[in-house]
Amino acid sequence: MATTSSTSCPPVSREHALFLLREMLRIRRFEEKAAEMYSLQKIHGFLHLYIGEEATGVGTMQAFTPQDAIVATYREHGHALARGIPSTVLMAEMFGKATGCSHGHGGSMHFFDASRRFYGGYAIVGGGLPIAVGLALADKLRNQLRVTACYFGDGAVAEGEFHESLNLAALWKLPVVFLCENNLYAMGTALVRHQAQTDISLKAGSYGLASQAVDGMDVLAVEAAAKQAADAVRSGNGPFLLELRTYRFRAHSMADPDLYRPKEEIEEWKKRDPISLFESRLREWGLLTEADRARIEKEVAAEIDEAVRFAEASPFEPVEELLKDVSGAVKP
Amino acid sequence: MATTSSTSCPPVSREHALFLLREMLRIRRFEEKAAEMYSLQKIHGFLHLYIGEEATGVGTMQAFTPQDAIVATYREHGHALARGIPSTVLMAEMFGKATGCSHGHGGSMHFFDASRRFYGGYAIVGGGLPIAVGLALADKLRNQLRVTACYFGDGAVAEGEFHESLNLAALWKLPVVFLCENNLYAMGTALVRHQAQTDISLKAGSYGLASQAVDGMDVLAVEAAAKQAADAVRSGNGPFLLELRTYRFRAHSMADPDLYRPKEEIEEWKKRDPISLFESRLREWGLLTEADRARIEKEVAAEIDEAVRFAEASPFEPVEELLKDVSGAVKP
Amino acid sequence: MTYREAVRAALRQALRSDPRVFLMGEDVGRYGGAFAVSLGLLAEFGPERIRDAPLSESAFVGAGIGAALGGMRPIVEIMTVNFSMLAMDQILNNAATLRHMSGGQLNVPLVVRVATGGGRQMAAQHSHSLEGWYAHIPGIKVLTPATVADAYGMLLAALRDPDPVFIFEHATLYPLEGEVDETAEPIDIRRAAVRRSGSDVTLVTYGGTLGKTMQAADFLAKDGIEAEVIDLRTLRPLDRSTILESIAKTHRAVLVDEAWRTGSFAAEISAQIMENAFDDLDAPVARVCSAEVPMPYAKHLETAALPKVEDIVSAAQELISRHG
Amino acid sequence: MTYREAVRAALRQALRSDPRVFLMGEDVGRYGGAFAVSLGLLAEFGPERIRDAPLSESAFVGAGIGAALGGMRPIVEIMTVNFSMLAMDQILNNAATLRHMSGGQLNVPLVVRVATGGGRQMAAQHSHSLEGWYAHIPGIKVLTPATVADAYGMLLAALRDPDPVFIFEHATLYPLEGEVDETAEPIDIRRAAVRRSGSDVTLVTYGGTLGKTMQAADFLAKDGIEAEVIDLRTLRPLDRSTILESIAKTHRAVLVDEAWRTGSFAAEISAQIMENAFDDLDAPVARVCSAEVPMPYAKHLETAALPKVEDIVSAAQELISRHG
Ligand SMILES: Cc1ncc(C[n+]2csc(CCOP(=O)(O)OP(=O)(O)O)c2C)c(N)n1
Ligand SMILES: Cc1ncc(C[n+]2csc(CCOP(=O)(O)OP(=O)(O)O)c2C)c(N)n1
Ligand SMILES: [Mg+2]
Ligand SMILES: [Mg+2]
Repeated sequence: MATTSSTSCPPVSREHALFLLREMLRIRRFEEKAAEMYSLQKIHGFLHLYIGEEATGVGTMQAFTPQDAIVATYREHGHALARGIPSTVLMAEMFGKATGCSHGHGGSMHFFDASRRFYGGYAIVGGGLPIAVGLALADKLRNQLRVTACYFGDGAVAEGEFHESLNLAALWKLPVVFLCENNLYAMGTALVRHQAQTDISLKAGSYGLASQAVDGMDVLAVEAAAKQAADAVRSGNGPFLLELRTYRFRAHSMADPDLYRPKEEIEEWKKRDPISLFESRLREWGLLTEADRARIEKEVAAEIDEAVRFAEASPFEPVEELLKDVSGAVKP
Repeated sequence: MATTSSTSCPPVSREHALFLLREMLRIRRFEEKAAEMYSLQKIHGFLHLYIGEEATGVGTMQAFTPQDAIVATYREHGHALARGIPSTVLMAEMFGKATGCSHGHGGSMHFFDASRRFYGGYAIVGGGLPIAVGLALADKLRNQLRVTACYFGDGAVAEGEFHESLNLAALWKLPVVFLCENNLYAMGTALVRHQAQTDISLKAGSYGLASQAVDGMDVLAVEAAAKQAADAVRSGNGPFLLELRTYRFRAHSMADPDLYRPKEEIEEWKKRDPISLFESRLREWGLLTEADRARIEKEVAAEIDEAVRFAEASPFEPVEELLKDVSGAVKP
Repeated sequence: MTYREAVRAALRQALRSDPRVFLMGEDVGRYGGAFAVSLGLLAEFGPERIRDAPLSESAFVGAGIGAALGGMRPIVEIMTVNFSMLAMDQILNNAATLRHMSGGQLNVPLVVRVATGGGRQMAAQHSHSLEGWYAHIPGIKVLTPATVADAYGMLLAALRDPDPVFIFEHATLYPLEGEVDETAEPIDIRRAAVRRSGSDVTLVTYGGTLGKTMQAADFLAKDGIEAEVIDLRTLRPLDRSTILESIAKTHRAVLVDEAWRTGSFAAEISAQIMENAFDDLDAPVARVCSAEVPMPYAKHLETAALPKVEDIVSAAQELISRHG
Repeated sequence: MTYREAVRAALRQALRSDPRVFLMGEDVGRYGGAFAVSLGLLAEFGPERIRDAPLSESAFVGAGIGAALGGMRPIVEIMTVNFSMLAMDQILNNAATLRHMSGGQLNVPLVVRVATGGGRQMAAQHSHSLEGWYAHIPGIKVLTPATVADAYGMLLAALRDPDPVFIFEHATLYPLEGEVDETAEPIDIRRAAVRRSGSDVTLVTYGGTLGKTMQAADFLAKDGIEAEVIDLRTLRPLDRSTILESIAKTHRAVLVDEAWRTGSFAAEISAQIMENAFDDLDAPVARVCSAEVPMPYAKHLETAALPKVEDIVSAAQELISRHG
């Protein structure tokens, strides 16, 4: 499993380091606020938080350009933020407002932003993989040199669509980067209880695919591995399976009493909190001062407050438009 | 890939050798007759012949006892015969008669015989695998020491149900022997065009399963490999994946013009006809005389003629009974 | 007890009384069930009989079919009806056909529990009502318990059936409070229930919309309109006679179904009334169904998409006024 | 040309005129299509655009959705409607919902061709008619071309639609002979077609049963009963007005649908007639559908299970005699 060995000379520029830290903090604070808004009943339905997994979303997203496509799951807040979708329209979406990134039709599980090639937001586990294969097929058929990033969890690996999609993408040498965020649980079911073979990266062998596993708590290791994977895919060698070994600090969703895993396990993992881990690295390397930290925290807080203000102030879609987006008109 | 090295001293008794030869011949002649009956329009619908693959069905079936369960596909005539279902009721089934093994409801693709634990006859590719997993689960839950043999083709390996079923069986250590009859084609699609990784036995690794590939044209090698696989499963180590490398000499079905493969390829494979291959071996070993051969041929011909006579003479199910087998009565 | 507790009590009762029974599905064990239905059962019955399955709907529903063929009495849980699409091949092509394809040699005593319906802002991949699709399939039975007593009784009745039985539990019903008589006679799942009798109009519904329909009936009563409310309980086989008897009396019917209107099961009921009670009708049978839109997340939109009490009331009033 | 050749001609026309169009499915290339529909296209357009897919219905239908999102115009072939159950998740949960879930940002211009229906002794896993299920789904369109001209024209019309369009080709129609005017105006898929006009009874059908229905109409004519025959052509969206106009004239209707009776699309049509033409009706609307049994293999049983010309004739006669 790839990690960055802590060296004395920093492997990253101060500017980029602070950018990565800020991105992770934006996600952390956004999710904390979302949880708060859920308890205030501003947000309803299912809410799946990304807290603990920030390094995987932020690190991998550095490997993709605006021309690339992103396919994610219902646990996609972090990916949407890292992709550059404003936190305002994401919060508004969860508030069910017309200004939301999906006009309030999708909620927490179904974020979309066509302008940023963020193709959702899929809440049927495994359901996004064939979509990603198709997006990549479209690019291949038009010789467009861009890739599709496909995020999914360890639980999705058990679904038939995982198998069919990896075979199809490999068989047709399609430019897909498969990104498995292995947080060791599918809802309440531990990896060992849903996979006969728990090494997910190893499953690439069934499709003759290149793969790698990386420490998902180490944002620099994730970024490096994702860039290697994306480069391999861009070079036309077909898809790549990258397994990101991480952990969710919160329950599966706000509805989850979290009875299925020992508190000690959670505490152990929290010692490897991707944000504090990165911060201490940066301090070691002298790239982060208390002032930086305070400033970033302050700016992020302001952004999140603005997101809530925007969401609150936004209008609902008129109920008359209920049927507006079911079918389109035939263009002549 | 396992094969039997031709040795001077025979690795098999004369009696068993002649039994295996007879079983393969029964299938060959049954299928030839079925093709004839199809052209005479006694048999309708889809008809998928097993000609060329006799060694895989006959060889593997030697590893299973009457207590074991069998799950097969729409190309199941050979398995049904090797399992001991009389050729009479099989031919009658294809004639659509009430005396057929499925009372004329199933036809060529849906042979059933509950008394012999022959659970069908599945015509949705991959659809039989979960059923086999469930039969094995029932045995495991009742600590019954028997196995389920699950036959499927190379094409089924691309289906999600293959992946889900192998993971489930491996995860729960269920007594299933997965038997992949790899005849290099899924209908008109060659293995290389439907599998990114064409070594099917290798895919067992994704599930931590034991597996082996065997020369499916060598009935003794198949028998030996199947017995090893079944023994491993009986010992409680969970499922086993056995890949049988074979070839179909006829088109996919009677409806197939067979345009997708070179005639030379077919001719090459016919040189490895499992029956003539085995016959010449037996002659080498002095286990087969011309008289034996003639006698067996004669007996088999008589059996097949009787099957047709029986099918012809049998009645149709009364049309009044159309709805009889849709639902059963609640037992008090 | 609640609807949730009633299902759990029935599960416990079945698991205790029949060693062939086991529960299998995603997160039914350690998690306790996505809707906490099976909470505590793992501790009592262990992981072999309260079996957490991987995310493999097709395989574990198919395994349920196979285990039923093998002599067990599996209860499979599918977390949400939308996910059951992944198992539709096993359901339509295997579970429903095996008895017939085998010439009656095999039968599949499988019970599948599926959470269904909208109203919780779960949006377009978690909120639909596809019971009507299932009711189209010969060879299976489709139960839609709408009360706490039925949640208990129909599950036990389903386990006595020799063929596949699908039980749709509307997710909004789980917290519903009600009475269960665990000593009562087994329910006859072939009979619909008249939940309220009346002489002016027949309201036919099932599952999650029974509550709204009863409220509508109360509201109509204030208007002096006495509505009879029929809870179908079972969509397949359908108890047509109870519907026809009521219409012979009221001469009017409103069908309430949370499914999308076009191709809803309500259409089938309307057609059967047309075919069997045409001359009894004083007015055309009306339907109150969901708007034809994938379920929106926003509360006001979801509410607008689902059948409302007012819709039922005005449909009934309309029938009575138009054809007085 | 034949129905098969008409579909092929439309495919060729689409592939030639629009570089975004490609055909994907099992054995569409080297094999030439399970029903020989795409025979010869591989040679003309090559393996990138005539794309043989592995046995992975869910993945290649989903890939069609993704490719459509990516700006292509995929035509996906599913060999037989029973196999489409394996792709039902992608169809119901993704193809039909993406436009709405995304707030109208996305649309899925995907065409899926599916062979459907019985009558060829293919038994219980290859013979059903599930078009009615598809017609229940908001967000998609469901076409059922019944003539050679429609087999050609409706496929081209489908490719102009911005949303998913499912085309059901009844497998018994492929050898059907008929005329195609390749220069004709594009078909308006929103309109049903009156295939025969008459004043005594309306026969409503679609797809594979149009032939039987026309025969029944000829037979009735010998009896002096003039039947009007409506070919729905498109189940979703449904052209209700054409049906209602006819019933305003004939006051009677028989609906012919090869699906299992309970929950058939015919039920929806009956319900809509009930709701919109109740006062026009001189007799209850009748349905002629398939028996509720997984399709048997034996010819005599399959014939008994499917709608027959005599059934249509006697249903019509019955309506006219009973309520003269
Ligand atoms: C097909 C399907 N089955 C079940 C569910 C219910 N469900 C939602 S998330 C989830 C667990 C998924 O785990 P994983 O893929 O590891 O993603 P994670 O939630 O851990 O990020 C389950 C079972 C679903 N949404 N879709
Ligand atoms: C789910 C499904 N898709 C497609 C088909 C059509 N079909 C029938 S057999 C077949 C090829 C199967 O190949 P393989 O599994 O290798 O078995 P073989 O016929 O070679 O024995 C196909 C595509 C089907 N029956 N089921
Ligand atoms: Mg996980
Ligand atoms: Mg094959």
